[in-house]
Amino acid sequence: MTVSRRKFFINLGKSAGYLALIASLPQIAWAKWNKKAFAATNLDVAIKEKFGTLAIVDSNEVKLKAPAIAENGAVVPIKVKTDLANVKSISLLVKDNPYPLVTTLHIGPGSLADIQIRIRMGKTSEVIALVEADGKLHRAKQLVKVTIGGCGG
Amino acid sequence: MSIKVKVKAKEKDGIVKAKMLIKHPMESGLRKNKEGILIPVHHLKEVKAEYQGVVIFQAEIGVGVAKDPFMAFSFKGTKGELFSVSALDSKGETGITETVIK
Amino acid sequence: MNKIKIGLLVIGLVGSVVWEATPYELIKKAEMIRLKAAEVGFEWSTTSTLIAEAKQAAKDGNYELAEKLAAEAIKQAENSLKQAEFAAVNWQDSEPK
Amino acid sequence: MKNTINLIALIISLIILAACSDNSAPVSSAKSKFAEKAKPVVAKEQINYQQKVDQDIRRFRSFFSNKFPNSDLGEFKDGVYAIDPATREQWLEIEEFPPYELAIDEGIEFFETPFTNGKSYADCFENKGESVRQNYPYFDIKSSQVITLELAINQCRESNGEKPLEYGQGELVAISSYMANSSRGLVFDIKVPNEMAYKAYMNGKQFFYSKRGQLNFSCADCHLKIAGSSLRADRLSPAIGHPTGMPVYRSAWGELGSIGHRYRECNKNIRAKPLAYQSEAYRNLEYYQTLMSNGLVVNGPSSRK
Repeated sequence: MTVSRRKFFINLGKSAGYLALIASLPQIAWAKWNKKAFAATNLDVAIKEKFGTLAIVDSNEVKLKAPAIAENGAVVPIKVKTDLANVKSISLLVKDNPYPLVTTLHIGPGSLADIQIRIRMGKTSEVIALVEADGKLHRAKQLVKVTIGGCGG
Repeated sequence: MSIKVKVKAKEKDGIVKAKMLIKHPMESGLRKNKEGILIPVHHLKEVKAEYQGVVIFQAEIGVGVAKDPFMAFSFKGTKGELFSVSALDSKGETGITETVIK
Repeated sequence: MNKIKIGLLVIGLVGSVVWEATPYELIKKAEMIRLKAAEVGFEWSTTSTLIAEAKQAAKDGNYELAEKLAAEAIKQAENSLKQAEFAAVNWQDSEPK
Repeated sequence: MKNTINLIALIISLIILAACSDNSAPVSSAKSKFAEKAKPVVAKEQINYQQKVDQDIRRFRSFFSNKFPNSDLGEFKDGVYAIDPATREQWLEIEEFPPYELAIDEGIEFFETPFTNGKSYADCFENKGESVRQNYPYFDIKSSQVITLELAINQCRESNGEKPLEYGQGELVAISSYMANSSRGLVFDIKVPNEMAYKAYMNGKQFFYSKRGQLNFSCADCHLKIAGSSLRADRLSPAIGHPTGMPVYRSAWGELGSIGHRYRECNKNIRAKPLAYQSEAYRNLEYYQTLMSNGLVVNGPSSRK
């Protein structure tokens, strides 16, 4: 890739971004970031704060892909995918993190329940994916080992 | 200073795979600096993607997301059309990028 | 009586001088060897910390600890120098043949 | 002390000079001639230093090919991920949209911002600084020293009346990351043009094989001898291909760093006092290591754990 091509795209991105900023600023409505759920230090409390009394069911249809051993707890790549219908959101929780709720990804119209995100893990823990669909939380779990080191790479 | 958002969006068989990389320190508030003083919490709170005037993806983000957050999702879309991603952090700073679907 | 007093004073003075001089001399020696190792690029990261700790202990009047730390620093600095000398002669031993 | 060590090193270099040649007959004849009439013979017989180094490169490569028979030689540019399928998958996922892309963008902006005198980085480099990473570090005959890319960037600044940037991390590394990225896929072909260059090479080689620090480890101990095995929670990366992915975004750092930054960290790990950025020893080590990676392609910047 040449400089000029790259520069072109950057400039395009900049000007387009600027226009979009002007066009869309007034209508940006940020969802209410759920402070209580994110501040919870216990897994069950976090889920309760976020989803109230929604029933949780373990589901084989939720495909959670996480490394068995994380190379570095600072960056753990996670994938969640499901063919369940009417998915409203996908949440990720790390049971033994200081704050278990990592993220809730709202799946809007036209989007597929197929996401990727890089998360942080303080130590070895269960990673839990909760897919909200049809008034239920469909759950998948996986243990991810986190080791600490500094001599590799 | 606005938050830097970088987006790649590629269409295949009517499905657009959107990948987002956002420059952010994602300070958890639990980390200490060299002097042993806690670095104040400063993290991304929300990321929102819009296509044809509709919010098609919205992420609520806590301190458990890695530094320089990366996210990807897929949606039904068309090559050549515009797609925007905006970000908001805990200090109220924002950033937005508009990308052409390839 | 006076003679005894003076004698005790002298002993006390000499004693305190000896006590004071020892850690500082050791620290000086450690510093010297450390610099030699640094010159050939083989200084250990732990030596200067030990020296700084020895200095602090001496400053606090904890001469015993200061001496111990300085002696450890000397040992380390000497070992790092030996390591440099060894490497200069034997470095290619681990090259694949 | 220093002189003694230098002298010893020189003697060893001479011994190796003699021992490195595969062709035993000319060596012994050269030796006997050397004994009879030292100076004129050495002057007449133009020593081909590049050939000597090329022999080292072949030996170095075959060591790793034998140690890791399942990895293609060309894959060693991927560091530890060339030999570790389990972590390679995670790495490839991160490389899909790596965090250092943000730094490359910054690097382009820094690179293209003109100096106060109106000139810019492009004016200092061949081909305007594009696709040149594979030529660094090189041995500069005029100043008789190894010039790394980072050093060249700062020399460029200083010759244009600008203050040098800090080595290790930050703006300078963003610039060199951009420059590396523009050279991706191009093959490293570092040269050893003369005797002084060979001395620098030997000095770097000696550093690589010398045990240091309180833990008494050499670069070779971890990244050659026991490369691939686990030390605590890490698999040790093979030394071949170390420089190709530089600068490196380490998850542990959360940002990009130069090879010098990594050297300093490695030295700290073995409890050796790290040397100064761009010290002669580190530059020579980079020269040696890059020569050992000749034939591999540039794939920097890269991400590592």
